[in-house]
Amino acid sequence: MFDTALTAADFVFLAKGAGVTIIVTLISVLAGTILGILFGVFRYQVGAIWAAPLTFVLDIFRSIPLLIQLVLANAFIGTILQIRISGFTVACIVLSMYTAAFCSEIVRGGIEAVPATTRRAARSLGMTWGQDMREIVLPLATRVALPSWIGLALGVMKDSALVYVVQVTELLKSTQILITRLQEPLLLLLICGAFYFVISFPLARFGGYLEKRWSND
Amino acid sequence: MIEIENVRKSFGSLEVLKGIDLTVQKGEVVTIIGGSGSGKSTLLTCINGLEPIDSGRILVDGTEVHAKGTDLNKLRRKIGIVFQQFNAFPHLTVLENVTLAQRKVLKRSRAEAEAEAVKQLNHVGLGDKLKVYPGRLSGGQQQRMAIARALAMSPDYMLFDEVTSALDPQLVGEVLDTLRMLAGEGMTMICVTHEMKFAREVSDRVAFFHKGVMAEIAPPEQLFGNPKDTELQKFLSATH
Amino acid sequence: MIEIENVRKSFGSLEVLKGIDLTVQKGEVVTIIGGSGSGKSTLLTCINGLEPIDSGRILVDGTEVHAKGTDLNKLRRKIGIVFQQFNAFPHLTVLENVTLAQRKVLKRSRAEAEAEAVKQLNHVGLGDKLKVYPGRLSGGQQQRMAIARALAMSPDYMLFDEVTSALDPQLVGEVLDTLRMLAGEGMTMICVTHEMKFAREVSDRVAFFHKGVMAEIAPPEQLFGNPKDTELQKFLSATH
Amino acid sequence: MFNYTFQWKQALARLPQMLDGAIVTMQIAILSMAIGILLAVVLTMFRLSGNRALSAIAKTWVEIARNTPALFQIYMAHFGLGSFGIHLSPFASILLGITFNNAGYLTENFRGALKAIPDTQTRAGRSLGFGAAGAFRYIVLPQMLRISFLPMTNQMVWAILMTSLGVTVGMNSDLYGVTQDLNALTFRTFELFAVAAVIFYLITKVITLGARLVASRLFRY
Amino acid sequence: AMTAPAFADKLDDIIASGTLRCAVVLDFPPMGMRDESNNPIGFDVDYCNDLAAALGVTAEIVETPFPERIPALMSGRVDVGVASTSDTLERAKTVGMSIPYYAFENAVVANDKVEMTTWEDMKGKTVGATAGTYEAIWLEKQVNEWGEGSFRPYQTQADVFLALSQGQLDATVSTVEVANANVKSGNFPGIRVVDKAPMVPDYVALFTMRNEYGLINYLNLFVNQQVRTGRYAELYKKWVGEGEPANLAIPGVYR
Ligand SMILES: Nc1ncnc2c1ncn2[C@@H]1O[C@H](COP(=O)(O)OP(=O)(O)OP(=O)(O)O)[C@@H](O)[C@H]1O
Ligand SMILES: Nc1ncnc2c1ncn2[C@@H]1O[C@H](COP(=O)(O)OP(=O)(O)OP(=O)(O)O)[C@@H](O)[C@H]1O
Ligand SMILES: [Mg+2]
Ligand SMILES: [Mg+2]
Repeated sequence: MFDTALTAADFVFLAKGAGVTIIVTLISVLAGTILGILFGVFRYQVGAIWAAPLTFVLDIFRSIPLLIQLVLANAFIGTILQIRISGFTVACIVLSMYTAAFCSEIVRGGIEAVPATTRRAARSLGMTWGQDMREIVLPLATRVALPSWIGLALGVMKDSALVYVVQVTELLKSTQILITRLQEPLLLLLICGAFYFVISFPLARFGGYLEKRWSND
Repeated sequence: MIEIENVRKSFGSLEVLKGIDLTVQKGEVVTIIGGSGSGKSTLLTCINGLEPIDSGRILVDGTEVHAKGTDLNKLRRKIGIVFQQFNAFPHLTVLENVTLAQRKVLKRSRAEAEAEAVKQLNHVGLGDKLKVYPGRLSGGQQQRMAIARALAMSPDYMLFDEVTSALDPQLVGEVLDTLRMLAGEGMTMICVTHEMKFAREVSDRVAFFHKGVMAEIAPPEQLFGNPKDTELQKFLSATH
Repeated sequence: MIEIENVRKSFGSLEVLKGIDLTVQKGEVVTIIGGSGSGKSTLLTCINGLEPIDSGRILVDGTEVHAKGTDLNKLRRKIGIVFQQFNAFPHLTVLENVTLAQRKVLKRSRAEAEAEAVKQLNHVGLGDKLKVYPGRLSGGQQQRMAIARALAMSPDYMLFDEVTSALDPQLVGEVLDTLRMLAGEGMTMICVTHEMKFAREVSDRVAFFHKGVMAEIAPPEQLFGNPKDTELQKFLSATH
Repeated sequence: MFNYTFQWKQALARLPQMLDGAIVTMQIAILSMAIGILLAVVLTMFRLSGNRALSAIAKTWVEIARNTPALFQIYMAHFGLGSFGIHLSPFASILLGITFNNAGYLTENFRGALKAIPDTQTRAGRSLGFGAAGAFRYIVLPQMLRISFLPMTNQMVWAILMTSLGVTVGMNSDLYGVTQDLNALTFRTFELFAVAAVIFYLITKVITLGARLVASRLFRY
Repeated sequence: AMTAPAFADKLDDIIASGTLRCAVVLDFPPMGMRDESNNPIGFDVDYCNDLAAALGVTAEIVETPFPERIPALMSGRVDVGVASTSDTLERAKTVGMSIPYYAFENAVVANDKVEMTTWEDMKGKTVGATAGTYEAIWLEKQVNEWGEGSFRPYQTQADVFLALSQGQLDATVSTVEVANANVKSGNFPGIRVVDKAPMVPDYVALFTMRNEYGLINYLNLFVNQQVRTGRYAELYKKWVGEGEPANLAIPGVYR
């Protein structure tokens, strides 16, 4: 169907881009999730009023376009603070904060879904706050939060397509580079879209499955 | 010995406990009765330090619960408490529910904890449900599991907060039987309950709460047979 | 007149109606009793064509419900039905609940529809709840609203499917009173119910369903006083 | 403190142009939501129709919209369709891309909302003589929209944020496009984009608060 | 990581770090592009390599789309821009420009299906160019003056030609070199060069931070040396073709 000039080397090039997409996603989701859990627990623990400054800051990450966040962070770190770091690092920092902002909402929702009475019971048995968090809240909140978290992780993977603005050559950028050279936009775009789809679709389905399974008991 | 001395407690502007005095001796069974919102549950959660108090003091075996330096987690091991809502940990099997705190709080080995758990679960008649998740249990079974879970911590005192109110009528009996058994074994207990027959039967003393005040306290024959407080008279006649 | 002739109906491999024959005359009140799963609800939903049937036929005023050319939407206007679950439309006020179908289905003007709605709502005793959303009503009020909603379509027949089973005991009476009133006014009705006293009181005939078969049908005195079918005898002794 | 001189005046002098851009951004978001909701309702009906082909269309749409980057979808709307000789202006391309995305996500939301509406509601409607369409239109749809109102608000915020991707298809009249243009002229990257960020933030806040207000007036039950 | 204090001389930094990071636009043939194995090549790439060699360091090519060139510099992602950057006075307020190292003439390129013989036929058409470039700024101003037709900036030169080839654009203005290279390559069927654009030649400069006088001085001398040694002509021949490279000196004025 397609008469193409695409070579094996080009596929390697695309695969590298895909690799960058995956690495950026993994780093950001990992860091963002850890931060998100800390922020989420903190916000839950200190209450809405004391958490307001943090809530406000996190809300900013959810309220302005990622593209602008990247440009601004890049300009701020490089131009104003004059710190020499790679675009890859900037991309990971911004995406991590972005992930953390959404993740803290998910975490807070998950914790709130654990009935206060269950936690009381745990404390009554002499468990410390930390033990209660680890043994009771964590497993129960995870059930509520995991499906949303999977959705978030996939969202971050898709949004990582924007890190091209800080000179990171991820999958979509690699595709554009090949389009520049080969001028086969349709074929290349389809390959690129298919890649995202192949990663995202099964995981999204898995999330849906978990949601269904856990909402039944 | 639990000593409650002039305890006051408010939620915001609502004064829920208005100076409660009560001493429970080792081996004694005290039941608390009273209308909804009279402060019964609040008192229990103050005793094991889940709620702070505004003034007065509570001593458990001489330790002041709300004093600054008190290790509440340690204190709570002494005091088992079972609530109205079934507070099973839904992600753990019955056996795990009962071993968790033993292992994490008392640092018992798994084997030790399981042996104790099996013993207590047999005690409350759940010896055949070890590997089951609480979701599969009836309300009465869940409550008995909660009792076993508290007993496995080898507490010196047990507090029961209307453990049968959320149960279907046919399941109430099995839980009350468990409480009777404990009382018979000499456990020191404070039971909040609406089951007058049960209160009459097991209690050494019965306390009547009304609007944050302990309006009357007496042995059951006297309290039920010859109530002095007018509110108590109303309460008793309404519940019959 | 509703004529049900040898109706059979299966869900998958489960035969739920095994050849039902029943004729309901204008003005007649027929109640259906029987165990859970005996096919009572299914029969009602077949009568107004919500469910297809496998064989036999159902005629309403001579029109065959499941025939190809039948305009079911038109037919259903003749047949009011009220279900066990409260089917109030939660996004509409009580008044809007009762006017919606009048306006959109019968193409009545708003004024006309509202006049009819107010009349019917007064009839069932909800004249003061016009602007309220159903979420604010008790179950009994919701059921009476559903009855008014069906009546506002000026149906010739009313089908009631255990309209009191999901109600708290103290609310059952108000709904049954409404049904009694309707029966007294000469409405043709088929009522599925578990309320034996009610069935005995209002019915012209009572039918007993058992496992998809109409095991017995007779006037209430006879059916309750002198049941012939052994299953019916068992059923009646269990419900007393 | 910083070895950098801020020149906020330069950025603020361009504020009127940026606000014009913000209006275009709002237009795109609002249009893409309005059309997206209509399409999502249609796709939802496709799913419910029981017709294999129709529900396959709906499913494919939803899965592609949800499982590929929005940037990709917008790029496809312009250059992908361009390969077939279908030429959309930048405005149309970004609108199509975001609408496609909105419709996909909203359809999924609607599906969840429908699950929450008991099937007995439809039955009750049908029993009153409504046809299938009438029952859906008057009874199910309003309840569905109410349940999905919060997710719809979120999607609206997404739509606003997604307009920033228009630059990849030659859009230069929206807020991000205008900002980028100004940046090419003056190179005051930080100042300009900071101002744009503030505008974006305010827009999204106005939308969320407005939605809450609307919801409290619209849904009194 | 933080390698150097912020106010050390950049020239020293580069020499100390052993790498020269150049911002290069890689969808701008023949100045910057990629070979079959997707490695960067082109006039600007060689120019950067030459500069690195002169400095005694290794070159690192950082691909930057046109709109991201200056942000890349400002954020410290690159040391020098070798990116066909027009030396406008507006930009010089923010970055420091060397003397010109190349000069472009611009050409009007049109889709074959569009009737067009002179540059003025662009009036009323849908035209586009690469966002943030000299010719884009000129063309947008032109369209605004005409008051009809529309202007679309795309993020990359490739997107512009893709749009032109697909017929989404009627015409574009790009440097003669790029126009010829793209028409010749056959990658973009259905386009042709129509006319020269009546712009002042587009002098392009190397650029770095505004306050890096040491480095700017070095760059100026380097450009001068490239011309002097004939390397400029050599590179022109290698990448652009036969003929004379543009004169970088402007008669009648010092710089
Ligand atoms: N955490 C809380 N915050 C605010 N008010 C509370 C809280 N817990 C209890 N209250 C209020 O304190 C009062 C006493 O509550 P408490 O639960 O002790 O009553 P009770 O005697 O146990 O009643 P019941 O028989 O209904 O369980 C009630 O009015 C209740 O609303
Ligand atoms: N839509 C359906 N799909 C499959 N099976 C069904 C369906 N509706 C009803 N059934 C089955 O048909 C049988 C008869 O159901 P029906 O609701 O008519 O009983 P019923 O006499 O009304 O019982 P109840 O008193 O519990 O309401 C039951 O076994 C039920 O599970
Ligand atoms: Mg209580
Ligand atoms: Mg039924």
